[in-house]
Amino acid sequence: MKLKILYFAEARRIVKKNEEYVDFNGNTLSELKSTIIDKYPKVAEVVNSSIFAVNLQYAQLGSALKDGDTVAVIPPVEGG
Amino acid sequence: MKLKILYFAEARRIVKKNEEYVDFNGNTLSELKSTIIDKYPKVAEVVNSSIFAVNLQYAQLGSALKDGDTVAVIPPVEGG
Amino acid sequence: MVKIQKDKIDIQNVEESLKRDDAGAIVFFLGEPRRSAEDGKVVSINYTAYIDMALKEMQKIENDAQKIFKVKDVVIIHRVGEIPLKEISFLVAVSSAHRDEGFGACRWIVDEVKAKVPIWKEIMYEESRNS
Amino acid sequence: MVKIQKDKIDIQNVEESLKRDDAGAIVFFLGEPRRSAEDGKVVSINYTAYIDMALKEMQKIENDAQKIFKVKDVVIIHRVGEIPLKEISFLVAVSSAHRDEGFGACRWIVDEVKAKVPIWKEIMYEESRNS
Repeated sequence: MKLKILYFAEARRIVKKNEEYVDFNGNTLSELKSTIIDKYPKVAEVVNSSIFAVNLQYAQLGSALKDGDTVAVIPPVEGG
Repeated sequence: MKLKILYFAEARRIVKKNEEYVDFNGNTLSELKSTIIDKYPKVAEVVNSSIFAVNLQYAQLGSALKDGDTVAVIPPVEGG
Repeated sequence: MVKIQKDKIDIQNVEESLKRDDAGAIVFFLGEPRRSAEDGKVVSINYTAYIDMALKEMQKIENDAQKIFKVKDVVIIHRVGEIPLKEISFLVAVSSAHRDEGFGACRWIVDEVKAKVPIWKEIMYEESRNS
Repeated sequence: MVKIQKDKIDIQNVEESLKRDDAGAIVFFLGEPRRSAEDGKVVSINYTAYIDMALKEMQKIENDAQKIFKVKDVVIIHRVGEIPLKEISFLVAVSSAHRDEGFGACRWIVDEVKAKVPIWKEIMYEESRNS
């Protein structure tokens, strides 16, 4: 399936891109997380402390992904 | 002794004056309170629910007064 | 800073006066005359004060708040005179390093002013206007 | 009303928008970048956001606050971009009939926004300016 991945804050600074499209062969958010860490080993720490949103909704790691989903890597938020 | 008495809010509306000077023969605030009620029977209810300030300080009924004091009759406050 | 005034309260002005490099939070309370169902046709509220003593009590409350909550700056303003509905009659503003003490102090000051400062209101109804 | 903006926040404007006959209390929280001793020479904070989602989360918080606290109007504004010290980066304003629910809701909203809305800050130091 084709997914769009969005990077924010520290994840963006390490990966050095705001977003990218990926071909993903797994099923769950958890598998996608591993894929990201494999691709960018330096981002592992940030990704491990991040939560994820799928199509603008916070999502659990067990969630199933589907073609066309937009997945955001959300490091600990710091608004205010 | 000569005292200055200030009236506020409901007390002012009943007594129909903002302030007055009185010759007072007693000693304590409690006695002054009775003097005021004797002079203006209609203000009794308001004076009984009021507190008093002597020279800008809240004061107990037992406080002794002295010549030249300014006594304020302070009905329940309603600021804000 | 404590003040009793007839003029409208300029909150932008108050906010500017509170800004400090080391303050991260400002909490404001604004009180306005309120029209509630049981009140009937309220058009305004007329506030009177024992001004000298009100200022003294307000200053005491400011000092106590600074001691208790360790906040940075405090502004307390109360208006007197006839205040139409929707205009601010009472303002408390507190700047602090963190929001905890800001919220705590602002709430405490509002309660203290309402309980202790010699200010009174007289509700002006639509009828009383025409009489 | 929720908003994410680059422009300065006009609190007078926000206050006007909240006025209602039946509201007696308005509580504001204003957050500003803070210079603390341990931070060194902070000159500004650069805020970034996942804007679409931040707006959605802010709207959810507003709706929840209205349900939980029965307040009248809520305004939540967060700025993005580089914010100098002493400028407001974050505003929450709540109008309500009484001060209890106003203070409760404002505090709750501030905490929720800080915990849940995807906004991040990068502290800009004096050196990083020149590098």
